Amino acid sequence: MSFPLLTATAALPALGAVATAAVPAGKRNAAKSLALLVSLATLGLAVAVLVRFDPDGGRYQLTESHSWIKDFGVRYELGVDGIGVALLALTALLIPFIILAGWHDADPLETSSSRWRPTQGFFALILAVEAMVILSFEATDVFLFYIFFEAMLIPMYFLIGGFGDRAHPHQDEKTAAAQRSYAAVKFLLYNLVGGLIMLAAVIGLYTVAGSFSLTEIAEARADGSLDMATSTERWLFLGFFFAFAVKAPLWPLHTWLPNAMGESTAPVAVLITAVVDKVGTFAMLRFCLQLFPEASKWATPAILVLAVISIVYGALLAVGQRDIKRLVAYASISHFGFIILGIFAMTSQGQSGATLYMVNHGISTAALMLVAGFLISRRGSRLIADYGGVQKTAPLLAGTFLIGSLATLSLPGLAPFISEFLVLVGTFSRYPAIGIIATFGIVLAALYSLVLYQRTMTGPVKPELAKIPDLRVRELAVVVPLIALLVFLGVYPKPLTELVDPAVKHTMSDVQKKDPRPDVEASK
Amino acid sequence: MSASAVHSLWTMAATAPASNEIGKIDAPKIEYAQLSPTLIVIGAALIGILIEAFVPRRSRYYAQVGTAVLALVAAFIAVLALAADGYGTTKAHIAAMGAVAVDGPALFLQGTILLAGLVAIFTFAERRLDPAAHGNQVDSFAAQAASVPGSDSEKAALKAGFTTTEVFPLALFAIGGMLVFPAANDLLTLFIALEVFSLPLYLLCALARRNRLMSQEAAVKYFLLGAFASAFTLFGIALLYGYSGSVSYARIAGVVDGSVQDIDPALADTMGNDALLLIGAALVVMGLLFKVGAVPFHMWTPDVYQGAPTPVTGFMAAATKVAAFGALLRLLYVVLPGLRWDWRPVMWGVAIVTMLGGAIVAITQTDIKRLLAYSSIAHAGFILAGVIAMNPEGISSVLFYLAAYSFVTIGAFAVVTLVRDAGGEATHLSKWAGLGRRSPLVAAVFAVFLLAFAGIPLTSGFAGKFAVFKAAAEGGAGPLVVVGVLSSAVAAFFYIRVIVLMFFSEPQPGGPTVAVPSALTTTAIAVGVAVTLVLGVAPQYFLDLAGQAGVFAR
Amino acid sequence: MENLIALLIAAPLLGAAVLLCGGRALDRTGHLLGTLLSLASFAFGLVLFTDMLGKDAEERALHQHLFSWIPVEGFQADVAFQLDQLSMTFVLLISGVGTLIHIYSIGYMEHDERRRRFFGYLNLFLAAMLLLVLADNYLLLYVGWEGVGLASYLLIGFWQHKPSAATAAKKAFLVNRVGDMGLSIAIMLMFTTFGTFAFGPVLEATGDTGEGKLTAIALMLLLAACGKSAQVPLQSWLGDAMEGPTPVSALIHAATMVTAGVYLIVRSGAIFNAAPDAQLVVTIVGAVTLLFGAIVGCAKDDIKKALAGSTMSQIGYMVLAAGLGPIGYVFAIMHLVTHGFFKAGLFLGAGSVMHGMNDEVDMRRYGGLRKYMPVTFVTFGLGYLAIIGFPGLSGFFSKDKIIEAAFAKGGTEGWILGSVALLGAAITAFYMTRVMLMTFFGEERWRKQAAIASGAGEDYQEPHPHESPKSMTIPMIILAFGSVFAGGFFSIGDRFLHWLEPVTAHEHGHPPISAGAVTGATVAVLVLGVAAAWLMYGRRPVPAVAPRGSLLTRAARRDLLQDDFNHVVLVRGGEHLTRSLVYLDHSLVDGAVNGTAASVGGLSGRLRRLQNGYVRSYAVSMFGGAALIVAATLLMRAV
Amino acid sequence: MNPVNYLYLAALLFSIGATGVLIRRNAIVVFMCVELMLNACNLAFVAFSRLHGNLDGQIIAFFTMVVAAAEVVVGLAIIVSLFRSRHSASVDDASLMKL
Repeated sequence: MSFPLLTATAALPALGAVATAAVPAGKRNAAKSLALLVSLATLGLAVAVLVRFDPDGGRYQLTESHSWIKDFGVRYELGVDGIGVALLALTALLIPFIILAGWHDADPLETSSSRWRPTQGFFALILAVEAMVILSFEATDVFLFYIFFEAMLIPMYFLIGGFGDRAHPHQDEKTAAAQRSYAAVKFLLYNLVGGLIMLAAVIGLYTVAGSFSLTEIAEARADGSLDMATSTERWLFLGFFFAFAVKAPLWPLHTWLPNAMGESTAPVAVLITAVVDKVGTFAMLRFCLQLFPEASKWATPAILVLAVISIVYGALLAVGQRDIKRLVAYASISHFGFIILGIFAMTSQGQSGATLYMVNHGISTAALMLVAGFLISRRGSRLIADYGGVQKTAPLLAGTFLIGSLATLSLPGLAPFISEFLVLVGTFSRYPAIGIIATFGIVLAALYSLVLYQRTMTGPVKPELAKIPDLRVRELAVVVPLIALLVFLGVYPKPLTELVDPAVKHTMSDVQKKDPRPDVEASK
Repeated sequence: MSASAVHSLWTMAATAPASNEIGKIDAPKIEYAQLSPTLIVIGAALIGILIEAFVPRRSRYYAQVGTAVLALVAAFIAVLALAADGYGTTKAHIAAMGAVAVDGPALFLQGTILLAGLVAIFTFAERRLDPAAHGNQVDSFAAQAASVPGSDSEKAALKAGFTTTEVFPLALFAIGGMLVFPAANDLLTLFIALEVFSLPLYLLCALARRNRLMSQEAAVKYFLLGAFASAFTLFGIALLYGYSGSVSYARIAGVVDGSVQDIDPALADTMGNDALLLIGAALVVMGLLFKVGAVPFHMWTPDVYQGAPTPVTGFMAAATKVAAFGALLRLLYVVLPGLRWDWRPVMWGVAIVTMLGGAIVAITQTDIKRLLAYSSIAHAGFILAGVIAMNPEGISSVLFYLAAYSFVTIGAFAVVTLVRDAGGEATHLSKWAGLGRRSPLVAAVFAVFLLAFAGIPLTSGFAGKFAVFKAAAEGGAGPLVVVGVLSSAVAAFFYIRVIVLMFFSEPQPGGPTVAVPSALTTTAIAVGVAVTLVLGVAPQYFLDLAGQAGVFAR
Repeated sequence: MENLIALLIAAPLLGAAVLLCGGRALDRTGHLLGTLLSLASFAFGLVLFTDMLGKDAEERALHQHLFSWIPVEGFQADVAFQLDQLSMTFVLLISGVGTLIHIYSIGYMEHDERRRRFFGYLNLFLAAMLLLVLADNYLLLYVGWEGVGLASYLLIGFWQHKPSAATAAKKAFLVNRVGDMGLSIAIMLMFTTFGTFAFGPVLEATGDTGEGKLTAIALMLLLAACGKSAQVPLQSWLGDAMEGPTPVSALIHAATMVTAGVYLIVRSGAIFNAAPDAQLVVTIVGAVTLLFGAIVGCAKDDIKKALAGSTMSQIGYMVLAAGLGPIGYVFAIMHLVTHGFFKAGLFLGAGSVMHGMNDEVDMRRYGGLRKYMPVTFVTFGLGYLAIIGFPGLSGFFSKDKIIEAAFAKGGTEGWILGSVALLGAAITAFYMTRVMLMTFFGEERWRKQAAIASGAGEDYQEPHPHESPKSMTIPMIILAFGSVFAGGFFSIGDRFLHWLEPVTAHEHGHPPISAGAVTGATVAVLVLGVAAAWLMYGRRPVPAVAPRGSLLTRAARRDLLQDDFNHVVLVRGGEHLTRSLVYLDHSLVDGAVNGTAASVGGLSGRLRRLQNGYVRSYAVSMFGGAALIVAATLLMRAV
Repeated sequence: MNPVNYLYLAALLFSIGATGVLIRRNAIVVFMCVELMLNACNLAFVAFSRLHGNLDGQIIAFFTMVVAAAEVVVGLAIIVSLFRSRHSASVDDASLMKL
């Protein structure tokens, strides 16, 4: 048997989490370095997965299969397709940056001694989340997926509730703590409710299909040996979709995200939106479409409408925010609308675009949010109104922030443009009206991004900001690679599209949809 | 009078033998080896009483603990031996002339009860937590139960260093009753076992060292309500007896599904009266639902859980539930399967209100013990969903759930005993604020238990919940599963609330301290954590076990 | 030879990358590097141009495929370039004028500590603009399109510490985004209609589809053009864009970027030709804008804003010409090129004036500057003559052709369009003369201003007008040459027409009145305009403070109230919308969830009260439960 | 006499006992009501025993009596200790724990 590479990608951070947690309390820096090393090693393994994966090979590769809980029909089945590989790589890529960016986020506070922030815990939790997210990208067993889909909530919950900061210097610690724990509980309950409803659907699926294996069920569905009643399929689909729509999040199930992202530290916010939430959209693509193709098609109109509402609504709310992090959160809601739109447009372009979007959004939000975090850490405030003229005192910070903003508004030349355009084209070719409404999103994206930049970075320098330092070396080490990647994938996305394209073809054949043909060809 | 009527152990002697050989009495045939677990425990309990009588006060504690532990271990080994011998599967049969079943579910549950009992005995024996009184190490139990709280006699007892070492034989009696309860194969055995394990529990509830008024109140409430419920059960038994002319499970089942051949006119007459059967069955089931704490028979639970000494609460919550569900399973699957179309809808209703009621009321609780009580009510609802499944998976999933649940429960209550302030255990939730900061390990352990209660994946709670829900769904109870997950969501809220409190709230000045326990409680907690994680991550072996054990001997 | 095409873009792109990432080390030499790379690009352009001249007209187009950009099932986008005569024209204009303005900026930005970054942005702009005109498909064009938008954003807001500059930059980007939306919808329509968006296949396949689709595509392209080229209704950003440094105004907001819309329309000629309704809309937009810009230009006292109005108006001419179809394409581009020269010259001149006047932009505080800055005066003057269409100078040739072509449209439309174009010419003459007179002639109001200001306690430093350094005047002189001779050079022997015809096609229009009459009329209105301006601003002194003016004047000062409309409807409306949505999100969407949670909590509180502590009530509950169970069991049997 | 009448009597006694549990405050009386219910069961057992002509029911009645006796022992111990602490045997006074 060959080396279980996929297991290793998850086992390494999991072990790393345990090891990091076990570092003695006095040796904070050792814990940090250990966590960073582990995350880098995981990235190395992810690269190995990338290398070993053959885009033109079988659908699921590097598969591993072991019996696990026979009584539940659960197997430990791993395997990745192009989409899984892409997201696996994204996760492994972002975690080192998240760790590096959060280097001091869990240091003991000198000013208010009553706050307790266990450093080891912070980094161990991040690694634990990484392990679980990676496993949920790799699982080809529905139950296995569900387990990690749910279990990752717990470390996330502690990360959100345990490590945030005050919203602004005038907020007292008690209010801040109350808001933090409100956000953490809201995050957990929203996702738990979604997950539990999915649990009912998972059980229902088993009673209908007698198996949890994605490949088995999908095959049985394809060759007709597994026949689901229409209403059963729809109910099960809704159960699954609800959980993913909460996680993604889709309007109107989105309200946990601004709280969670607002109250947590910037690296954790990135972890939420760039990594954890991707599991939701990924799962829509992998599970909803593959397991319930007919129901997916049945639900498509409603989902598209919700997605478009998300796009416009998220963007409009982003414009109205006064808190930098909440603004980014609402922007993310808008972006998730695009991803879901692309998935359910049921065209090759849409789905490729959606997958690319997941990756690109991860990188671009990470860039923007982490820089925002660096900014916030300098002033101790998340309120936009507390800033102004930063470009004068910290030009590098302002410049990288601008690039992050530009990526958020999908400027051509940066990676997000490609995915956004593919989603739009893919949607437009089947649903022109929805495509056009979604296009308004690009104007609104420019509005909130540039307004944010203008209010924080330009204009006269606020006195409190007159002496803030520019980006430090550690911070540059976080931001510069991300930006380089944004540019590279914007100019040369071919490696990614080649990875994703075959997987998308499979999905398209699962749902038995063909791309609409151009008018010119159609008329001939 | 029917010559070939199936007679039970109890009535054999009184029935004239068919051969009319007056004066010759057949000695009852008892398979002592197969009943050895129960006999060992009961025997040890009797020895415990002798110890109280004859062993000097100084050494009683050690003698009692030693006896109890030895007995439980021996009984457990006996269970293992029986299981290894195939009594759980191929050799499963009805022993003791039809009174007791020796089969998979019985052995599985007996094993679980014995282990849970053993762990509970550890917490009973803990003497490190309370500060020493007059130089004597003390446990959770009143120095002298007969002394009036606050009176001079109480002070004198304290000063003299009295301890109520009777708790160990009492617990052993209770365990002995519990061992019989799920194995009982006729209604009279069922009733006797019920009383044998209930009566010691009533007493144990009254024995708390701190908050004695509450403890006594709990005992009174538990006793009165328990006796009330017993009366109903007994009346139900009477009606079933009236219906079928027998208290034997097999006989009643045969009469219910019409497979009995020898029908005399009286039996034909009562068999025609369905009301006897239905009311009788409903009342017997009600008695068992009272023991498991299902809504609307749950109201004793919070008060008793709160008032009883915490180790007793843990023991009760775990072992009683295991025993009672075992009995319920056997009753419904062996005696009343022919009636399933009658009782299933009713049980649906009970399961739904139990799940929702327990979860919803728990939200606003402010005392950790009451909170866990309501939590146990909600869990009773989840288990009921598995009971209702009426398929082999239903049995095995319930067995698994019970095993998983009992260890989490004992562990959780053991943690509760650790958090103390001047007045004893600090059970008010507000005092738990910031516990995660003060003693991260204890808080983390408790969080693990809470997550298991909440059914988060990778804990035993999830595996158990998944098993029962899956069985229920396969048994056609899909809507029950949906209600189940919804109430899980509600339940998650209050478990999370405690976690928030422990980890994200500021510790209050003058808050409780966390006592450092001896190896006994530590073992209890460690076993709880280990079982929680093992059954969460690699439950297959235990599911296999439960699956193999999931067949009733008839 | 085609491999050189990528180098055209690569040179300035490299410059941008090096200058922006290079850090402080390049502060002292960065501007030279930027200029050199711009010059290199121009040189590559010249090489390609001479090579092109050596070929037959039909074989001049070059093509370079660099790499496959977005290969997705059913969707192919390549990074590939196409260099034909139309692109070549733009390449030379962009890199040529661009290089001049780089040189100019060396002097103009000398004292700015962020000069390196300025040159980085300029290089970035050149790269993007070249990409725009060299792309061989609409998607890549879109990249350049947004790229120039970005450069424009960065440069308008270059002085970010000024809130007005930052606001103007944001506004420019946003308004452009609306246009970009049009472009992306157009591309999506092309994709669904033709299955591709490369120029070649799309433009060849226009015959295969219905007019409706083509009209839709064309209108969306027009929307894009309106955004980028500041045409009504998306013109509002251009005036504010003057917040940027003056070389930026010259290069981006006069000579090159703002003409991208015209390029887009001419490039997509085949689509517009097949969609006459859309063409009509194009001409209307052009005509309206040329009047709009001209009127606004008359009222502005800020020299740059007056010139901005003029730019709008002149691009209106080009759009009008482009909307006329094959009879107008060539002239649109020709006017574009000549306009590039004289407008860039005018802006540089304005910059030179400001440079000598402490960055004062209010023309009412100028006056009589001709003797202090003679070179500026002469070059500005030549530009002025060119733009008003003084016979023999560049503007005369190009504008005259457009007016002619407008008449040649035929029918009522032709008459209306032609008359509007003539009227525009008159107004152009008026406002440009006004600028000229207020700046270089008349009394030296800046001297008086010092007295007024000191009286009012204002902090006003009396300027010491002086001529600008060589690095600034030389580009102005070169551009002045262009302003004077380009038109004639292009027109004599229809050189420009023959050059572009293979790409854009050309039809000779036949105006209802003779060409000579049109020319005569043009000259006549020119004289009228100049005379009117002289009567108002030359003969009598210009008040140092603007008089209240007529209703029209006041409206024109405020961009014909278009900004007020935007403010009230879009900005305020948008604010209300977002504010109410924020409220709704909190109270309704979130409230529903919190409400559910609260109601469960309330239920819990009420159910909790059942647990009243009395044994007897617990017994009642049990008794009731038992009764219920019995009843239900019996009922089940009964049912 | 028709043995069924004894059953009616048993049911009546059971109901009286149950009602007593529900309405009486004194713990001792409540407990006596429970005893009444147990005895009602006994009556039913004996009646059924007679009806079916087997002795099982009568034997069970003996067991029930023993159980009742055991209950009395335990119950009285608890109730007496409560009474001594509170000087009241009212079950309504024992309501420290609620909600």
